[in-house]
Amino acid sequence: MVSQKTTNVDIDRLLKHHALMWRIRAFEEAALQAHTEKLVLGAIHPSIGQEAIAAGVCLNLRSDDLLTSTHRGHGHTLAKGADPNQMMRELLGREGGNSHGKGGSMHIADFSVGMLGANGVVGANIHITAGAAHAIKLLKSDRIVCSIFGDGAINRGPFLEGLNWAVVFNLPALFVCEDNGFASTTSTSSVTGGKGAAARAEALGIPSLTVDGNDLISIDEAVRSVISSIRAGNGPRLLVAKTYRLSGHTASDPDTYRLRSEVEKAWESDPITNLGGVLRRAKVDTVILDNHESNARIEMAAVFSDAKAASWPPLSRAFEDVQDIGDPRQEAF
Amino acid sequence: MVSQKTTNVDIDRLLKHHALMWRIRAFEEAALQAHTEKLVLGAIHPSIGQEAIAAGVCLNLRSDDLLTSTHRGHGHTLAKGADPNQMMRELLGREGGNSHGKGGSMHIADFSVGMLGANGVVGANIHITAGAAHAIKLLKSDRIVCSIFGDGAINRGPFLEGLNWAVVFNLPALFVCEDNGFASTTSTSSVTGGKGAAARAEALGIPSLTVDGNDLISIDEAVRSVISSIRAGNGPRLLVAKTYRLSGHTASDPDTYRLRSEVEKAWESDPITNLGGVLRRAKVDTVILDNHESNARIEMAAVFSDAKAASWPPLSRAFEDVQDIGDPRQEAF
Amino acid sequence: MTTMTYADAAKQALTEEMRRDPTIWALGEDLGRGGVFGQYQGMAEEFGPERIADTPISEAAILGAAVGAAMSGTRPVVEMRFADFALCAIDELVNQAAKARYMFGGQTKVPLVVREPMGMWRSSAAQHSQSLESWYTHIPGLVVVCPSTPHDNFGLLKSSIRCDDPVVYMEHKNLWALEGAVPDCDPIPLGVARIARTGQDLTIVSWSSTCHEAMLAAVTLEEEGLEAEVIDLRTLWPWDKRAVLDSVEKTGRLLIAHEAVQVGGFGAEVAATVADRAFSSLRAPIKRIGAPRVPIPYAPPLEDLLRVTPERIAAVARELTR
Amino acid sequence: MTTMTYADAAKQALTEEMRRDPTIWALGEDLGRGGVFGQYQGMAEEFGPERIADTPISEAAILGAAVGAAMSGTRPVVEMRFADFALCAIDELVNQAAKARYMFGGQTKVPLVVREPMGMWRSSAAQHSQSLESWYTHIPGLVVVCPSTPHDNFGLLKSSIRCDDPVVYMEHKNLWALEGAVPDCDPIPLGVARIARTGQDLTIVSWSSTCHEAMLAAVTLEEEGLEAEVIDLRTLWPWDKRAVLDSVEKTGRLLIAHEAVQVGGFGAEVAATVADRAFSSLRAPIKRIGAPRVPIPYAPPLEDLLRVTPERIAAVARELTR
Ligand SMILES: Cc1ncc(C[n+]2csc(CCOP(=O)(O)OP(=O)(O)O)c2C)c(N)n1
Ligand SMILES: Cc1ncc(C[n+]2csc(CCOP(=O)(O)OP(=O)(O)O)c2C)c(N)n1
Ligand SMILES: [Mg+2]
Ligand SMILES: [Mg+2]
Repeated sequence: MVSQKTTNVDIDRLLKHHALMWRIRAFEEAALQAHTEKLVLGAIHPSIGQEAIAAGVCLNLRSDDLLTSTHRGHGHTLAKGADPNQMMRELLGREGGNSHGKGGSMHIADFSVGMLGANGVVGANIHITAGAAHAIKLLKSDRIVCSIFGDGAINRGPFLEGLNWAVVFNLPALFVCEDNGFASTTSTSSVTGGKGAAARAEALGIPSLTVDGNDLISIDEAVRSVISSIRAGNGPRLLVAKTYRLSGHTASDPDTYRLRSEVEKAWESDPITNLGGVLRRAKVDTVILDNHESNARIEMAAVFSDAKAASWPPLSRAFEDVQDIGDPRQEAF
Repeated sequence: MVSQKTTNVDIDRLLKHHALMWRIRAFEEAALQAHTEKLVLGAIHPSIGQEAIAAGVCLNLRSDDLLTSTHRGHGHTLAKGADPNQMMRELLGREGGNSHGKGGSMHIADFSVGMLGANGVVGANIHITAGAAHAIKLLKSDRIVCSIFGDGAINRGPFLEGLNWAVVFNLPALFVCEDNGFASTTSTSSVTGGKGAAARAEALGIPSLTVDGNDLISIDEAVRSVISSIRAGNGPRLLVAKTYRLSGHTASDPDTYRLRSEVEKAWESDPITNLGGVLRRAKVDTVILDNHESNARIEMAAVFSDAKAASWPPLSRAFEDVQDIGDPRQEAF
Repeated sequence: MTTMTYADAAKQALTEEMRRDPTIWALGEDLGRGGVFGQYQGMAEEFGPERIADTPISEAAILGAAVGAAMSGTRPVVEMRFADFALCAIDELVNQAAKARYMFGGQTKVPLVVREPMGMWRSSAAQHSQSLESWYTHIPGLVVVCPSTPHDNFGLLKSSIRCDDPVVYMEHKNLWALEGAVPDCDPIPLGVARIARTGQDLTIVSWSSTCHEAMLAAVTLEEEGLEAEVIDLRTLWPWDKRAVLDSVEKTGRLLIAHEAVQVGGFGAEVAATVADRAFSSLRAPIKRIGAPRVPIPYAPPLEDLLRVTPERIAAVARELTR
Repeated sequence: MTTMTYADAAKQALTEEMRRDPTIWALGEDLGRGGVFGQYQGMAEEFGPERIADTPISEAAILGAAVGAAMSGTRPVVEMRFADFALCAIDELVNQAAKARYMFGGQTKVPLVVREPMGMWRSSAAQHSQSLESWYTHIPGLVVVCPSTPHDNFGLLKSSIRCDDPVVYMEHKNLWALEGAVPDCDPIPLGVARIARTGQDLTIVSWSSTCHEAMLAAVTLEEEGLEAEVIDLRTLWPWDKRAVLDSVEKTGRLLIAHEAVQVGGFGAEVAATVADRAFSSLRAPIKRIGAPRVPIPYAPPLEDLLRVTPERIAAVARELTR
């Protein structure tokens, strides 16, 4: 399924994507390492194998566009422009994390780059997206809001209610379904009626497009065209990106529900390798490509060291930012 | 939109439907009267204009088939075989009501005829239907479960979650959407994305059929064929019945959101008149048809008198049937 | 100073706030035609359908969208129609609205008001009659308001709209038509109780509709020579502990009356707080009066059996002071 | 008598019940592969995918379907994975399951068990750590169970499955691996507390995981010469008032400890009940220890700050008996 379309593509653009994908990969590997070292004690959901979606979607968003994500949100957040130092500190629960270590991996967020948060509740970000897009419309801004969620999320009510909402109010929302075939240990095809996300969105009046989520070039093109339609005021769109989760569901998932051979086979369509191949065939110097990998690893190793060395948040943080009225610093009981 | 298909139809069958529709109409009128007389103080949602759906669906159900309904459930309940005396007593909150006056109109139910309850929460009956059908399948029975809901309900999560559930588990469920164009004072087309219930169900993998809900003959035929498919184990089906609510949303609805001319026009497609016309054209003696009306009115007048004369439930009822463990008769506080 | 109904007082407050701040908007089912209780009557005409937004029957999306909209520069006022329907949107309210500011370490705030008309309303039965205010007091991040008079509904709704936190705003359905004076006043601060009546002999704490029953009971008790102090909490989180503790220190006797189910009701929190912090002032057991742990029945006589009436309140007050 | 973990004890109970009664079935996400905490490990192999049913991620449908299935001749055991996700299914639990029997005047019953793994579990943060048991105690129709030991998890789950009412069954995630003796025993009756330890000087009431902290506190206190009576409520509705009142009548002092947010927690109900019915026995203020009204933070040191520890319990106990 490797895209052969190298004509008309902007090599610099692809290189940017390639570098970003490596940064995501290296970030996830560092996060897994942190879990192994018991520096992260909660759940980590790595996005290894799905980096083309994060890159292809987020590099097409403006920095003032908004984004919401799921439990598997590191890649999206990084791609939207968040600082990996802050992110890794957040994962390790340290001061200097985006949320002072109060949210952690499942709630990774960086509002300064328009990333309104990962979410621990499958599907919950869909409504938040609809609402953010609603606000944007009320405020007559030309920003758009993107929501990324998994193929498991399309069986929850918000998929219907939130997408319907976006149609009814003709909102500037881009919905992206990362269809990796699984919801935790369950094959989504076994729990999903009909033809899946695209068909459901169409029935709700949302035009949708299905692309190979491991082919950065296809995603990049699809997202670009879809976003320009959304920004032009044509209402919401859905993009379904077919992919495969190369790692376990969480860092501690023994992953016994998939055949090893299936996973190994899937590695052959690793989106980073795919894009690397395209670039190589386009005669990009291999050193540049290799540097993306090594630079990313160097960067994320430093990020990891920084986070390890960072201090815990001061205990007073526990009582901050709950609410103004009825603030627990005045009355916690 | 009056059906002209009188060939091949069983006149006796149509007469049964005609009589039932009149009984529903007369019941609703009595209920409205009860509301006017302040004998019913809570909300009443009359189904005047939608009787063909209740009759066409429920007369095709076996008495051991199950049914769930909405806030607008009197007609469905009566059509499923409930005793109008008990129903009217329930509406008036009297002893001898189906639920001893504890549920009232919005929770009308008669489990003895397989009517598992109206529901005060729009869409909530969809999940209950899926579950009842699931139980039936587990128990290897050949019964089916039917769920009737409005066009407003298709914008709530249960429409997606419950229908998907029925597909995934291949359940014997018949979903019926009474598409009367309104949800309370709101035109449903203004709050519904896409092409509505049928398209959404299809996208979930449920074949659906749209019929003129004011044409008893069409409904009757459609339901019959659909039910035989469901009973044969072919999984869930959706029927969309286009209709119009001739009365207000509730008994106290001033109905200012619809043009009088629109409502008057709609009376011309009154489903009872429609069927009456068919029967007249089929040379059925007009006296028989008129008797349906007058008998229904006589019956429901008696039903109303009976309910008026009935006593209140004994106060002890308030504390009954809450739960076994932690029963408020032992500990209410 | 004008006399208006509880419903109109809220409409007046919302209207004034919407005129003041163009980022405020209201959303819910049937708002365009005034809302089911007429609380929005005429507002769509003034503010247009964008700011008085008619929504699909999608409670979860209504509340969830409000969260996203509140995080993105607007101040939504959400109409849930009946508090009972908010149960279709609890993830959105409790897991999202209440926690977002904290989980994101203060990167955002969620300034929204959720209007949840509560309580018994003749023959509305089990799914349209609940009083679940105590649930929300248990959720960090939420402010909980239960006004009992037109004046309070005006002033507290204003404060709630101006508040940067998610506020669960529970109007009692039985009070819509209640008339009362609404002075041209500033917003009423959240978290401050109203001493509805002063007295030396016992303290009656209440909120929402039940305050009126407590006041009636106090009149009866006065005729019998008992002076009850009646405190209307108005806000349940934060609640005015100082007002209650001061009163109990004076009277030595506490009775809490509310419409909600007594078990797990907010009366328990008031009682437990006083049993801790004003223990030495107590001269009698703390009494609570709430509904038995029974769903609300439909038939009027059964429904009435569950009500907290002035008679029940007065009877327990007598018992307490005997 | 066998030693097993809290998780296995529940599995054993469910397995035995499913062998006994073919109408019992379990449903939830990922159950076929044993469930997220392994509580169903191997059960799909014995009972097949129809009775250990893998569902879509549709909490509302899971619970709502269970209501329909419970009304139609089966006894569903619903797995919610984390108590927090049950917030996606509150209408189904509170408006439907809890009220159906009553609204329909006893025409039906809703025999279902909702398993809601609760509580803090290292760095799970605000949406995966909540303890909302007090909510359910407030809802007529629901039974609420919070087992703290493998033995209780075995015996109480059996009783819950046999119960004809909807039962909210809250296992604590931190206890899954706890080992303990499970005698070959009959189901343990719902509503009966366990006196975990007898003592004369004060009463500590607790449930779920916090019981273990209370027991540790009691050991410390004993070394200091203070004899605490520790009561594990086990069931919160109905709760064993008699056991608590008897104990307080003996000790004159009450401390309630629970992991949930203290404001609006079930500790308030216990305190309020005692402040009413055992007032004259009380020799000191009633104390509660729960979490501050703060969402659960992710960072371990912040998370720990919110915990109810043996030290906190012992400190308050000392204060109480001073
Ligand atoms: C409402 C809800 N139910 C269940 C879960 C537990 N859970 C976390 S991730 C997950 C699977 C999600 O699958 P999908 O949406 O396909 O995303 P993926 O993990 O494949 O990226 C589940 C069931 C949850 N977080 N929220
Ligand atoms: C969850 C929920 N939201 C709102 C309501 C209030 N309500 C009662 S009936 C109704 C309109 C329902 O419209 P539809 O489903 O089309 O049924 P119809 O009344 O037309 O028969 C609404 C909004 C409710 N009962 N439940
Ligand atoms: Mg997936
Ligand atoms: Mg309708």
